[in-house]
Amino acid sequence: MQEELIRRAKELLGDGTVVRVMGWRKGDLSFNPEPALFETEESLAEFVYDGFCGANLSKYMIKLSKLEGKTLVFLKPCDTYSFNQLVKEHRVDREKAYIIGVGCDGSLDVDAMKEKGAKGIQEITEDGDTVTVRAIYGDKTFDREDVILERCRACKGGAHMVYDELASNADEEKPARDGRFSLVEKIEVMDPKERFAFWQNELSRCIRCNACRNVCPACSCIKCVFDNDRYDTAQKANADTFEEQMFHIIRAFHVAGRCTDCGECSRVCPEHIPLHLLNRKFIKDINTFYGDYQAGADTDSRAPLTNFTTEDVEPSIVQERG
Amino acid sequence: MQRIGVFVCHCGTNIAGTVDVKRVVEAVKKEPGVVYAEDYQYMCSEAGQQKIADAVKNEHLTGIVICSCSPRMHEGTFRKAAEKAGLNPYLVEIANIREQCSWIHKDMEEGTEKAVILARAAIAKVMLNAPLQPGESRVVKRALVIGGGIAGIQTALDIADAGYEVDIVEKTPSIGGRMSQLDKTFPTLDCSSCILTPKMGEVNAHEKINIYTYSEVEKVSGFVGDFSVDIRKKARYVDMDKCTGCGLCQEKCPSRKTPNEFNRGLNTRPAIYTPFAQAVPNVPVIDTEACIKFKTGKCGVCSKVCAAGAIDYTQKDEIITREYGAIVVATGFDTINLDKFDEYYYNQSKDVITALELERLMNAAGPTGGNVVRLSNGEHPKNIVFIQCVGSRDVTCRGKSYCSKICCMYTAKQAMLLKDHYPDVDVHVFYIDVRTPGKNFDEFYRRAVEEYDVDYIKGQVGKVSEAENGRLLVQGVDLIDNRQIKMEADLVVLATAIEPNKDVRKIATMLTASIDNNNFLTEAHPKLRPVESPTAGIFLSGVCQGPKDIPETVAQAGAAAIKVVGLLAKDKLVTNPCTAQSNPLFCNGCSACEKVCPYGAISYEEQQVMDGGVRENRRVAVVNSALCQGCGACTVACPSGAMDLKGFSNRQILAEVDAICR
Amino acid sequence: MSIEAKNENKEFKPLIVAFCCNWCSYAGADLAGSSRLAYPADVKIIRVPCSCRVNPLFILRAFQKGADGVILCGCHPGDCHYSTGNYYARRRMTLLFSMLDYLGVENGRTRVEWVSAAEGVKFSQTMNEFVEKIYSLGENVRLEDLRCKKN
Amino acid sequence: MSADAKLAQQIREISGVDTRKCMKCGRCSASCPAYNEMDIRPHQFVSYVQNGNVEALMNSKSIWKCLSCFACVERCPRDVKPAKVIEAVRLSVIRQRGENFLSPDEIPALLDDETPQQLLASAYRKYRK
Amino acid sequence: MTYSYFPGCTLKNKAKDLDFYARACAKALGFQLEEIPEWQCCGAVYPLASDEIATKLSSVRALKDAKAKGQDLVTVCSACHHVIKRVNDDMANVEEIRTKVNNYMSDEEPYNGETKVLHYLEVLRDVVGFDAIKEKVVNPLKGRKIGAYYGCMLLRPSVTMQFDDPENPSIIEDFIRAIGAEPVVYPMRNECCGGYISLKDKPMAANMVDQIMDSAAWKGAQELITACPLCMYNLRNNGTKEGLPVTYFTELLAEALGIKEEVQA
Repeated sequence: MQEELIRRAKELLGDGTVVRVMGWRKGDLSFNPEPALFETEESLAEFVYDGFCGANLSKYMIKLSKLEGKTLVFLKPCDTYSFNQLVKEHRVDREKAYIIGVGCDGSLDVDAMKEKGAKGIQEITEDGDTVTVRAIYGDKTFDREDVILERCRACKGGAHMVYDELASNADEEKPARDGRFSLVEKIEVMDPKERFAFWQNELSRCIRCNACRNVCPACSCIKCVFDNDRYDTAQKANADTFEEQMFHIIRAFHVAGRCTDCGECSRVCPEHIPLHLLNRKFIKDINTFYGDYQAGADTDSRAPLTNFTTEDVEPSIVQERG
Repeated sequence: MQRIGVFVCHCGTNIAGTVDVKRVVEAVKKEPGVVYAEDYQYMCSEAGQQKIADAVKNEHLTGIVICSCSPRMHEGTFRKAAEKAGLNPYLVEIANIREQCSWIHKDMEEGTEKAVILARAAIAKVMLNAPLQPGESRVVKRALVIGGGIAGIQTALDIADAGYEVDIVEKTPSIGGRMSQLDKTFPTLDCSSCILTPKMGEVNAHEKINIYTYSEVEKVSGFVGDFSVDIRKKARYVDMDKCTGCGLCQEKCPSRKTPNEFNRGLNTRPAIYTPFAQAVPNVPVIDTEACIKFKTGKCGVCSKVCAAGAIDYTQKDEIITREYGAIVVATGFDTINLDKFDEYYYNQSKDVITALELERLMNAAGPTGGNVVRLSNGEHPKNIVFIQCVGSRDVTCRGKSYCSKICCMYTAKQAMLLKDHYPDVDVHVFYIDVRTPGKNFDEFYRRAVEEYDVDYIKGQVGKVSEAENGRLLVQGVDLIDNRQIKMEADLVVLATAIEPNKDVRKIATMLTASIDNNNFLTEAHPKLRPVESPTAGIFLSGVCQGPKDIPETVAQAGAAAIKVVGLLAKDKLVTNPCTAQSNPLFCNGCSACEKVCPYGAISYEEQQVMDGGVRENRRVAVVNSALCQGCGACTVACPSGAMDLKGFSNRQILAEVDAICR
Repeated sequence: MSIEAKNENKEFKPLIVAFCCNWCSYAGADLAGSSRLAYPADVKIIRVPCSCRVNPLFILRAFQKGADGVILCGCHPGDCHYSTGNYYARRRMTLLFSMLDYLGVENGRTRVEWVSAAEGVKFSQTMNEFVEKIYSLGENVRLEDLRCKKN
Repeated sequence: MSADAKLAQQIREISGVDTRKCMKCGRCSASCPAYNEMDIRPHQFVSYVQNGNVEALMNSKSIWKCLSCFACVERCPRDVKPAKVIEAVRLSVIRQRGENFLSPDEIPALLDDETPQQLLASAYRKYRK
Repeated sequence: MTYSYFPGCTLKNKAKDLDFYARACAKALGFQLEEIPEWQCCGAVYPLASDEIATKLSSVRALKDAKAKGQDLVTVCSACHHVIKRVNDDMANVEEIRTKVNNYMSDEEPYNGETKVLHYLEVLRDVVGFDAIKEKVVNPLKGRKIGAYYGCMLLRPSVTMQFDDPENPSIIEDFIRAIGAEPVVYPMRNECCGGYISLKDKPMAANMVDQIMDSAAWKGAQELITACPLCMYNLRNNGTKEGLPVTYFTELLAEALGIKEEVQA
């Protein structure tokens, strides 16, 4: 697959369709490829596409669409929702992107492998549904299904929402999976004290590294409200703890109705906080209260929070449903 | 460095009675930024305002806080005082320690503590206030009057006589309204159409007045001085220019079974009709639901008989968009539905009628040619019972909590006229109170009793039913004689409560004019601004604002007109400076703000932005401050905080929250 | 147990922030005042031009700074002075309240009520009810504790 | 508070009726089917309680004539519920004075073959506690 | 559809007809009445005073039983219906009464007026439908002129009872039409018959009964039907003259459905 993508990238660079390529490059370990920009055919030797290329490249297109010429970008099915959402918000220029939709069998989660006993990982190879780990303290073989990210278990399906061409592994027919809200529901049925304890346990670990904010394609403000001293919310300007304490709730609210549920926030969190469960709660509520809505499925529908009907539910529904 | 002055008003004992104003002064003096504080008997008085002016000069104040009544009361007064003293009027904040503190708390300790906190919040806010400059907007020299009854007619005439263009939009095929349905008017008993018809003619002929009948307001945008209104001119299917008003089409129309609205359904009318003989314009309309041609495609009699060739079955509704500087609502009233009052037998018997129906029966142009008869058998009634307050002063879900105001007088009028025309009838009136405030009103009512022998019974009716001889059986009570009455009657007349026209809610929503629980439009101030809506540029005329009789309606119509003239006479209006503004440095250009703006005040443009030394072209939001009304919806839609509202900025509101939660 | 029994907690003095839109609810509060319809002094009103001006952030800030309840009052749906502001406020608050509930911040501490300028009685009643509710809930779970584990 | 005022207050509490809401229109008395059997009439009950004259009501035969048919409640435009006031006075008489309009001894003589249980139950409830 | 059924004391005794016919007709019309076990008398009079708690308990017990089964509660007797419906309304809307009753009963799960209370006639109108009844009628009561006697308790106070227009009801007339007879509307059909005072004050009751009978007869009614055992007793026994015959509506329903003999047997 990887070879096919490299060959196609070289062709597009060669015939001048694009002037640069946004993709993934080998990292220092076999399981941490990183997003990278390739400007020459030679540099593409470092290009990689495997189960660890979970990173969503759409956000990079904000900056890249400001540059001269087209950029080739590889988007997995779920990444295309983010791209569309950015088009809707006028943040990326559709005309500046050449999109190759690549297929995805679910992104691998190295932490899951570690949890399942792989210690001192040296190399990981994929072969269909099997993932083999060569490690210092004993090799391991896993079913792919057991070591993919949580977000992929609730995959939105194989279809690309936007593309110029599809790679041969793209499977537009691949069905969506169920159970997207099962974890949210688990939290919902707790009593309030349990819920508070659950979130306290999670959120207290946050080290405010901003990785979630930086990776999130919806969190793409030129200047974050928390860095905006005109708002009196930025901790730096106002010596209190508001930002520190409210960051995640406000972040979730700001992306409500815009978050495509790509799951990058949770993937990059060094403290493994399930941040996407905040966003999914909003998605679930929006679907329940205002009808099903999938951010990024199109580029022209009105987002739920900039829309209304005169018959909307009253906020008291929150108390009434108990 | 901010220098804030705080002024605490006693408002006589209104505030000082429950708030220890001296302690408030001492407490606020300790607040950072406050350099001056004092209390005074009446801050809004000349002397109080002078104190503000002195302090601004002597203490070089950069902002002031007045702890007093609601800002809705005197914010304007204090802003003007500050301006006179050389301080930008928007550097004034009010802490509402009367309506929201002293008047609702009884305990001095509690009241004082809360007053201090409210003062602190205002101080925290004023520290962040910025001087604001109001902008200017244009005034379109044309007024719109919605409703063509006596209220709308009078308002339009008065505005037009002052030299301004006026359009009247009337929903029905003719102007005239309720007054055209009345027979005689109290307390002078002159004929209603005799005094109304000349006014209708005057409106029709006035070169400054343009009438859209059979038309409705469909959409309103804009703001005071500069409204844009879409008017739907419904298809009449009769060419207004060609029609001569001969009436032949109405005579020949074979579809004659539609209840006649003008006669309150007491008889029927043809499918092509003018509501009444003196209609203005005297051009009929075709009711497509009744018209055989429209229903089956066959007929066309009207077209055949029309010598002028005015019938045009292909006419379509037309949308006219016009600009106005002011809008007057004069949508009038209707009587309430009596379905929930079956004890009065109204829906069961033809001989139980509303007072408005009786007007039509008494009118020479009415369905019985002015003969008052029992509709069940055509006989003259011998015994007539009037029941007052049917649905009025009724706080249950059946009725209206208010007094309909006109019923006492029209009942006296109708009773008197009946006795006058038919000296042999007995007339009884069951009443709770007889309310006759007004010039020559009580004298009028007493004439009914003393000269015409109308029997006024203090008490009410419990039930009207059928008597064995086919008459009506009225069971009531006489509270003075302490006796239950069972009386046979031939005709029962119900003084049915009135309510605002059903369309008023829709219209008020379009105009963003506030409306009360009874669907009456709210005035800007119940005493001091009775003909203005709180929404600038919207004025109220007639019963849409509250029950009133004809003289009062005409007086209010004139008052509304002079307010409109006062507005239209201005060349420019000063606009509210508390508008939104977007900081291009923070703006993502995402369009969220534009989507929630009700005024279309936000647009986007490519701007060159210098950010951290880098020059960049960005798509950024721009607010048109002439259109922006300052609601703030955009500020919340904006994730980055680029959009903010002057006068109610994020920092200001957060400062208030912090001060209260300290 | 007495059949008259009801929970009462006299010690606790709640702090309640009420955001009121300038056109309807603030005027409704004024009417409550001029009609002398009492409600507890625990309620402090902040005037905003429209319910749609209230950023969820303001509400979170109030809770973070120690408020025990926050209520937002605006014009009735359909009656917004700015036509549509309260419809947006309604969606925003519905989602915010649901999220707070999800985080285990007891629901019932937040409320939205539509109060017209003519509803002085409703304003006063609403505030009385809300204060009573907050009394029955007692002191708030401190939102800031979400970030610091206490054991 | 005088004894009369206290009694009136008690009637207001038992009935749950705010007598101040009455606007003296008389629609209750106009509707009452037992009006002619009563010495003090439904609208007067409301007024008497408002004026603190409960004693007269307690001695009135009207309290045994009210049929609890709710015609007065149904048609009252002010939601005053005169039937509840009358019931409260009746209950006060029964509770405070132990007075019975119906004594158990006289019941057998009043019965016939068809007297439904409902009538007995209601008679007991209406006339004594 | 199965309903919780509250027959009430009179239906177990003097008004057995009303009960038997109601059950048999329900079966014929395709719904079940499941008698609430160990029901207690509703008290026959709705406790009007706001401080009466104990007298509301039997109604609440019945309501709770229906709630536990997830069934609507059906009554035939007008008085039981009146009492139970109003108590239910108190439990739903009057906090003081709800608190006191729940404290008194001290059950785990408080009752807050969740049960829907229906009169048998409402089931016929809203669930079965009069049109459906018409189709099942095998023995239409052709030519019979029947006056509906509503009385007070089904209709008033209408805010709570929500049964029909209190001043101009039509449900029983529609019922009469459904069973093939001709309804006769007369002015006194929703006036009180004086049932409550009929034990102690026969002359007053007599006067009221006479007025009703006269009114119905004048309008051409040949017989009356009612849903209330007390009205039935009073109308039948306490007038001064030979009045019209009075029957329970369920009896005529059974007759029209052709199951009357079966029930009598």
